[in-house]
Amino acid sequence: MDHLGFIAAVYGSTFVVIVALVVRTVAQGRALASKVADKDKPWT
Amino acid sequence: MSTVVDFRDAVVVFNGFPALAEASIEVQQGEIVLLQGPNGAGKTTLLRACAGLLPIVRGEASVLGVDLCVDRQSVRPRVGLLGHANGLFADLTIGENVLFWAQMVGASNVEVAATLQRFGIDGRLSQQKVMQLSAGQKRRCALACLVVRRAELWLLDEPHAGLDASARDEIDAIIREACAAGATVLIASHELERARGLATRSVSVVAGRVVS
Amino acid sequence: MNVQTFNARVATPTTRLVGAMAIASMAWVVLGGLFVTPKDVDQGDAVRIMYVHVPTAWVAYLAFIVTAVASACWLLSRKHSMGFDRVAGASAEVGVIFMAMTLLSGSLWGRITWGAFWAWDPRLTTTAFLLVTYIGYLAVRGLGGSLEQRARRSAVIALLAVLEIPLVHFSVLLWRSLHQNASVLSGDGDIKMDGSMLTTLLVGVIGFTCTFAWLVMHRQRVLAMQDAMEMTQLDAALRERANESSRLK
Amino acid sequence: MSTQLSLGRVARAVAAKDLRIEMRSRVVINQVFPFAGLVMVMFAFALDNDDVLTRVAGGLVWLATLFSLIIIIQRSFAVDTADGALEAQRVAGLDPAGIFIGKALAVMMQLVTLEVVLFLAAIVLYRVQLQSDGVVLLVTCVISATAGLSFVGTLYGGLTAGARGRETLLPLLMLPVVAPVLIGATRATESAFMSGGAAVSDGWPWVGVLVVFAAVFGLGGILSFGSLIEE
Repeated sequence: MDHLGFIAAVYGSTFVVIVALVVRTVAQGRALASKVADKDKPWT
Repeated sequence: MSTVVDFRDAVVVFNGFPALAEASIEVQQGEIVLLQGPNGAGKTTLLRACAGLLPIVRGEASVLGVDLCVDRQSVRPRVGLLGHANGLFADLTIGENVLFWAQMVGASNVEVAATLQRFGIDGRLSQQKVMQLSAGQKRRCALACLVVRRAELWLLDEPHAGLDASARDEIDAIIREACAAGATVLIASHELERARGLATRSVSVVAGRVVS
Repeated sequence: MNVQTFNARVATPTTRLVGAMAIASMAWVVLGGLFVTPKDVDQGDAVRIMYVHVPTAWVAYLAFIVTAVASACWLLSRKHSMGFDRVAGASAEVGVIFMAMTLLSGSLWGRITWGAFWAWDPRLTTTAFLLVTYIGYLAVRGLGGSLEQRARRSAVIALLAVLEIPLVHFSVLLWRSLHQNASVLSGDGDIKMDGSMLTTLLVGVIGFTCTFAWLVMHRQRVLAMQDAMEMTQLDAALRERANESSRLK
Repeated sequence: MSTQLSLGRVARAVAAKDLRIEMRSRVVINQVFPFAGLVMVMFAFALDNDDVLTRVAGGLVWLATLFSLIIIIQRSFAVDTADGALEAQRVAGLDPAGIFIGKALAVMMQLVTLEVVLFLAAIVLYRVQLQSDGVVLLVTCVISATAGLSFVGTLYGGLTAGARGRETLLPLLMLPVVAPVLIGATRATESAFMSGGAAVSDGWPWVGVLVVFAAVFGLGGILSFGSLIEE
């Protein structure tokens, strides 16, 4: 595969950023959800 | 006689802090009400809320018959607020400052001249830039701006601060005169002796609540 | 403070389904994009960048549209429901990150195909301006003040951005068309796609859109809980002030 | 009993007030004008080539104008927020659209004066030639571009007035928005100067862009200024 470095950089950076974003969102959600009353969570 | 200010359990939040915590107060037309209380009790917030500047988070509040929870705009031209800041343009002269507000309500030059004279800031003094004035002179100039606006409800935050005795007497006279003409006045002041003599009623503001 | 425990889950069946779809299609994109699909006749293996670059760009633009629509809904709805404001904010946050990724992957791709990281192409320039405008939008959201003030200000800024972006795009378009031959993008870079390439690209768009939807839903719930926390703290502060006033009286 | 004033009278009074403050304090004339002139000289140092300078003179003039716009807008709102006068105007119930138009008009007058000086500086320092048939284009371009810049500047100046970090936030918000003005005004000015072999007629489409821009943001400001300065 030519340009392997470029292709790896694109795939790597994109998916690392997405995974980091997902992990951060889940962590924030967990931390807050344990403190906020269920009545303030209309989706539950 | 109509109710001018009517707050029922009103909550006003300032920087995340409930500066007014379920405050209730009722003021009738023609009253001069003194708000007393320590710094940080919520006097300034109460005055600013009455002017429609701050949103009412909970409770009910109406001023001059306008529900502040629904409409904070239409009441504003009818109230005059003199806060900690004077609201003056430092680079303009006294005369020009007063004239700016006079233009906004369509007051005549004769009225402006009369007001300036009554406040003792006419003649040469009125040609001075505001930045060259003493604190007391600035305060008088700010009050003059309020007078030309012909407000129905006066909200005065420490109007006596930084003034000498004769200027304080003048301000008291002006407030009484405005009141006789039908205006309603709310004063926050630390000059308790003087303000009690002026006020028809006094209430305490304690920790964001109004206590009579 | 108290030992009361709450349901610590933010996910719901809907977000789980969306998340599962996102993971499945992402796996397809990686496998298909890197190994299954053939090389392009002109571009060779560089065409594989397309399978993530095009979907991220699509999501970035979608995020901008969602923010604008949610802001308009907030301004127009009689109740000024804060849900619209939170969706607008959540979408903008996700959009900024995807737009930055788009510019990064695009410039790497450009380095291979045009030999330059950057070209003054209207589409590129508009995307860069979108990124800066969005960063400004988020800065306005962080200015402080009441929830309503935040919602009103940021909704106005989002709608002003809708006025700004077409003007930027059009003026760059006019600028380039007057001074240069048509942009590098429409040059020899045309990609002839076969079935597997087209399918992989399509799956990529679906997968990234699911990821965007999942992120916005979760982020919006986090924002809702943050706002709820603020209200709880306000209640506590009110109780405290009530105690204070009865003590001082 | 106070009466609500018409938009036109509020705008006129606010513009007159802002211009009078500038005439008294001379902050823009004594500080912003020399600053803009200094920027023009610095460009010459940086580019260090007479032919290049003549070729890009239009862009340099508009860049210097943009930098000065940031300072002028900050000054324009500093006089209002220094002693709570902006809040006083809100309490007085002045029509926000009137305040917006008034302040934008005052900014426009200051900017046009600045641009005249900068164009004279470009003729002297950068040796650009202005033929008589370019004058009409240049004047139209200056007026429409300045209108757009003043509207955008006043809009975002009002939003950031009194906010924390306003010195840095204002350029971040404002500069991306005025990019079309920079592109359009520069191209039109280059046509007026006939730099790089451009024809005067090439500039007119750009004036169209500038006029549309000014109209869009003038209208946007009138509609939204109240929401932006409100607490």
